[in-house]
Amino acid sequence: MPWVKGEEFVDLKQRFEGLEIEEKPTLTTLQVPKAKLIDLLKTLKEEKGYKLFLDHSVVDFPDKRPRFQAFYTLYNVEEKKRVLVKTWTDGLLPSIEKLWFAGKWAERECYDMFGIQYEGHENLVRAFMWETYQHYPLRKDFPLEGYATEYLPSLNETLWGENLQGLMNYDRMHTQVPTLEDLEITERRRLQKKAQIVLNWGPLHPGTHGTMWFLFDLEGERVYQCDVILGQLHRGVEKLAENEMYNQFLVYTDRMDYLSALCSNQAWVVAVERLLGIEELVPEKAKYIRTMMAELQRINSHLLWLGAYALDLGALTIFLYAFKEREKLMDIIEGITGARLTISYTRVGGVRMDLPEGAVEVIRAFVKRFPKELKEWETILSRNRIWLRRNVGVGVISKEDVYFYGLTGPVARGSGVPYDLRKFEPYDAYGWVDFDVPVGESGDVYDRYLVRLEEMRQSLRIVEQCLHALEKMPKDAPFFAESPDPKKLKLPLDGIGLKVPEGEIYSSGENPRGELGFYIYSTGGVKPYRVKIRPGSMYNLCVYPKLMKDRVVADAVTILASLDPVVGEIDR
Amino acid sequence: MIQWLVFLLFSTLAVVSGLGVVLLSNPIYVILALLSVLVSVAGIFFVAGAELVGALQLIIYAVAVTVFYVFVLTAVPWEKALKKDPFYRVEGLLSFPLVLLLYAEMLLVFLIGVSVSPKGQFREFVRQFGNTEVVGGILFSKYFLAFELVSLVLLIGMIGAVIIGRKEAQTYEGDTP
Amino acid sequence: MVKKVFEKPLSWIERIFFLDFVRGLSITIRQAFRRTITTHYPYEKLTPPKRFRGFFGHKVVDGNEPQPAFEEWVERFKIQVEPGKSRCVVCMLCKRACPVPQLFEIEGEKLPDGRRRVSLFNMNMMLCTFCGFCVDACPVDCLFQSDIHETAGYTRKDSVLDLQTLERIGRDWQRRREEEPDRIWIDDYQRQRLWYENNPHLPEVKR
Amino acid sequence: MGYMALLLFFGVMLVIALVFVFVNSLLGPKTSDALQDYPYECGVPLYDKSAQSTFHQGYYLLGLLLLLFDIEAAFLFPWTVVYRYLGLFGFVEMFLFILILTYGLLYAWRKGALNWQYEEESL
Amino acid sequence: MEGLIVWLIITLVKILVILGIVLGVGAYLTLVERKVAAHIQRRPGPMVVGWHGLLQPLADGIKLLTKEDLFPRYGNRFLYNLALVMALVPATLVFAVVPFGPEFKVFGVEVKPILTDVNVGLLLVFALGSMAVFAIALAGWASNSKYALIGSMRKAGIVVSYEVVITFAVMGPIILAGTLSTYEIVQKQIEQELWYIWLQPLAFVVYMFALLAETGRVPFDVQEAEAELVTGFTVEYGGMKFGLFPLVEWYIEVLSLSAIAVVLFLGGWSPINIPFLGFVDPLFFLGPLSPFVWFILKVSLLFLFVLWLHWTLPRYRIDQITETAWKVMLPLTFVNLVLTAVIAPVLWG
Repeated sequence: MPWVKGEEFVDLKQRFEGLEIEEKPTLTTLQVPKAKLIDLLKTLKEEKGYKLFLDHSVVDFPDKRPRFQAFYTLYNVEEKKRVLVKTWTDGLLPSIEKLWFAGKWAERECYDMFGIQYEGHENLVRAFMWETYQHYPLRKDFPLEGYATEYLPSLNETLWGENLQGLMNYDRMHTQVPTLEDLEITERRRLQKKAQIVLNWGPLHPGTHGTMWFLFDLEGERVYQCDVILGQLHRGVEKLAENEMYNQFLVYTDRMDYLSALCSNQAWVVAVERLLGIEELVPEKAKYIRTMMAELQRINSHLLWLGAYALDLGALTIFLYAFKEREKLMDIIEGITGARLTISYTRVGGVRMDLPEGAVEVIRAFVKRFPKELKEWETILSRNRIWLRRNVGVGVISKEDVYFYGLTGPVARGSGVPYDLRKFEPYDAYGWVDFDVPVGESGDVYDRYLVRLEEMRQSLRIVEQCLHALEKMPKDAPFFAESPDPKKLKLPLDGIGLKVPEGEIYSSGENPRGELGFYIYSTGGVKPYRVKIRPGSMYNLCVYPKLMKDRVVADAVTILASLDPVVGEIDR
Repeated sequence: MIQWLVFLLFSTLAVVSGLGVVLLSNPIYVILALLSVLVSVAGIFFVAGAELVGALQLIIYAVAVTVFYVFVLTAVPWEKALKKDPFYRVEGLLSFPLVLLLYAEMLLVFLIGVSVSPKGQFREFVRQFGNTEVVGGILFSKYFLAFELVSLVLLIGMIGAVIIGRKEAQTYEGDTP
Repeated sequence: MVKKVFEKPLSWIERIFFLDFVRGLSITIRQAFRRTITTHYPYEKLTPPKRFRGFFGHKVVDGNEPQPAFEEWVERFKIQVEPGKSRCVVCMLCKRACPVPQLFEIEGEKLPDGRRRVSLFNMNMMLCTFCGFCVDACPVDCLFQSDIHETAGYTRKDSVLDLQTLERIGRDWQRRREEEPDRIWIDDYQRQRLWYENNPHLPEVKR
Repeated sequence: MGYMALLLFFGVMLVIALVFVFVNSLLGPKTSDALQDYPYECGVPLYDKSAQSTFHQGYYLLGLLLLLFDIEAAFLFPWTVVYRYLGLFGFVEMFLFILILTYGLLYAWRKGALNWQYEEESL
Repeated sequence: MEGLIVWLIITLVKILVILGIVLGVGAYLTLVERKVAAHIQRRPGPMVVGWHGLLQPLADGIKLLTKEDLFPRYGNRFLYNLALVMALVPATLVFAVVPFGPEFKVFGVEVKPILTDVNVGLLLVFALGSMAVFAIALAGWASNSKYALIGSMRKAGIVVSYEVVITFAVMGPIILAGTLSTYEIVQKQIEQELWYIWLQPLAFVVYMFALLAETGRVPFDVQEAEAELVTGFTVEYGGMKFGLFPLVEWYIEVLSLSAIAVVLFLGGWSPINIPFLGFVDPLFFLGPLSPFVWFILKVSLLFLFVLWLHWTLPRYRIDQITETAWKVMLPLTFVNLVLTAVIAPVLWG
């Protein structure tokens, strides 16, 4: 298990009064009083080697005093160990932005969603909502259907559905929407003009890969300062998770990182299985199928990245070539799971359906053909002088930056940090297959490009091994876990009444865009009490303003595309 | 006859747009008027048969000089300019005597030139060889020293431009808040 | 385990003779003379695979029900079985399994002989996520997802499937695709253009 | 006479261009929407209402260099035409001319005048 | 007086022909471009309007003509419209000095298939060609959009840089020909039985780069880089106004500059040239039409080459473009000039 053993911290007990070490099968926590928090985190970072910041958030207990339980997840890349630091507060916390920049964004999110104030945070503005928004949506006392202050304009009209009162009941849905004035206030709050022109780059812009809103303060074409306004696609997935059953939440993981839905599904399902303690029960076939599908999805996602990246740099044709291969993958995924984008294929305990007839042959055909195509694109791009000049030396991220900004996934690997959860913490069949972790050297955009291309090759290797294993299995091997004691633990395919014991877990999967982590706090029952999602894209994006400083506008697309964020995952 | 009409057209255009250069307040219109002047003058050159000078007028003045002005345009304080605030008024007044001096010099050169220059000598050459060839022939034989000196002048101009431009750019960088 | 990625810098010969451009250009020109691979959408349509999760339908009673589950559930809920009508037993399991239960509106009615029958089964497709949980939950293999994917309509009302529509989709499905084997795709002909793009001699496609 | 044709062509093209300018307002529909003439800036409120403000570009020196090199070219064009008759003398003349100006180019290069917009060291 | 009328008629006919090329062929080149792009990307391209989309430009034209006339708020309407005029007129005027073929006789009148064969033709080409920069600068400024402003300023920077390069690049062929008239340059190449590309490969490469840069084709399409600037300086233009800018930039200018390239380097209307052996004309059976066909063939091949590049390469960044111009291209043209000056006397004997 990747969690650190409790005895390693015994020496800290003398230095920090009130430190409680708790070791559970699912995670290891250190609990300190608020006053000692910063000291402890600093010690962990500088002495114990827990340099990589993963996540920070808050769990709300409206009946308890102090009300909020905050947690910080840290990772030790050298020793491959993880620890969770906890503290209790009543609405005021010290800021960790000096220790980890990524903490700044996490704190902004907590301020936005829970109303926690942070001492020493130099720019405590809302993360997702607009500045004039009054409420704190993730608090438990925020009603699920919202406050009935304003209606969505599109739902106001009753013209087309008036006869269907029961189904078209929009009275239950109240959503406040920002007006133009609200947006203007937000805009001016986020960025104080220091140079000549402030350019709104996004949200409706072809180069931003979704609805992201960047503000560039331009001095000529040079970006003097840059800020991001998130939340254009905010849907409150974490709030929804608290009100859905464990299996039902699977549907929302599709819609977070919609380009790699299968990987997100897998990460969520593995997290719930670990919380239930049934990871070993899942049949081998299901694990192989999940791994194979996730890797196909990873290729799919990287293909879209490659196409969009080349498109951003002006090579339009590569986009179509990449989409040609992507279409084949879509065909495969559609034939196996029944959907192309929002897949919902995995289930707690296995997969929804066995592989259909002919799937293995088709995937084999794809695997055979794909390296040739990849080679062709590389011939067009990798050694093209224009491509090199646009990429080499642009957007350099150092190793220290990786830890400071909490970067994961190909972005971290491009800078030479071999952080890959498939190796460090193998889930499903990743422990049984053989593959390499590609890392870059200088950490510029070009290295990230090469890392992703190599990752596609490695994914193909994994797919091949999975296919080999699957072919050897008997046709009627089970693809869904048998519950050992159906009275105690129900494991139906549709997940109705999947009861989860009390407990908490932080479990993560390696998404194409970085680590997708789920912190699940369960108080027992069919629904989680709190789910915190660690979106890889969001923490990868938080390095963007730093990279954009003093670059020209033309580099904005290069750097952004190399970080490869997906707004669905950032905003959740 | 037609040439006369065309000359009239171009000269009227030149004079009118010249007035525009002086009278218009929006800098961008001024530049357009200047462009119009330069193109009309080039037209007059073409009418007069001085093709090379006309073409060079187009290339150097109508394109290079005006493009440079377009660049300068981006540094104009637009709030002032559009409000028609009279800025650089003192400088304008100061430049007036200099302009008079320039005109006097041009008149002098013209008068002396007319008396000194060979009359009608080149017309036959021009008809026979063409404009460019005659200019080239004279420039590179009789006035070759002047030609080489021009390169030095250009060099000095380039160095001066770089020095002044860079200096300004640096102070500008410092000025930005 | 850890693999360093790198590319050699461009050599001078490559730089002077534009070999990098020439290689790229040769690839694109070769592609230009190959066959096109697109499907001309409104004129040609792909048939979705059998597992495709499209609009919903109700399978009707035709003698192929999953036994003995169907008998058990019919007895449990005392359902009036009519051949040619929906197999629904009004168990509400689909509504329970749904992440957005508001989209279902299900009512049963009591017949004079004491047995029951489904009288109202509305699904509001505007709220649907097409996840298929309800299909997994259905104990009698009644609710299913068909291959209908062109679902746009002009009014919100168009997106509500009522019982008649569901049954119609179900009958249509049972007539067309019920017997199909569970293969990855069936209409392999249209997809051949994409899958066997360079091969003039297409391999035999298993049907 | 050749230039008269050019003038004629200019007049014809001017008319056609004017037609293109006004054809849309004649043939197109006229709708009224509050935000339809809003300048494009990704669909959010404009931070600066006017984009016609000062725009810093460090490359106006290139404009000056264009001017200088155009003057140089103006001298070289007559030379290229008569080079045939000038012989070695003409070659030496031109060579010196270009040499001196190449020095100017190198000077501008070294001083960073050829760089675009920003100098790395000033950042 | 009669001579004047004959001249007028001939000139008007020539103008009509050029107009046909500019507007008709220019419009149809959009279809060519779309088809080429589509097939490179394994698509069929426009297929619906007419046989294989042959009527597509017409449909596009009608659509553009009947769009609503929009004008951006806070903009300057006069300059906004003037930019359009200034874009279209100089770009088409370049065709006035393009020789389409050798002299021929119709009804006893000698006709040169060139609108004006003037002594300084080439200078006019560059003067008029670079006038486009004003149009683009005005378009960017007048539409009051920041994207448009950035795009237009980029274009101004490019034109400024490549104007110098293109002027120096064409000096080599001029030395060899000893004239600035486009018609005579072709005739000189036919007389010397040598395309100048064989002596001026360096100048040709530089010229092609400058062509791509001045017309804003990939890899130099930074002024409308859709991923960065949406469509750059045309972002606020709609309807036919929007249609004209790409027409001028991507089609008319590419055509005129390719025609000049053919004149300077590829021997104009002469058939295939094998260096030091002479001309070989596989199209001899066309008789007097053959030169025209050759000219059109060469121009269209160059145009197709530009398209091919466009749909293969990524794009440079703006600073790299200008720096390449000043630091690589310009010294190369100097070298080429000196080399040509050395070689040219050998050619003349």
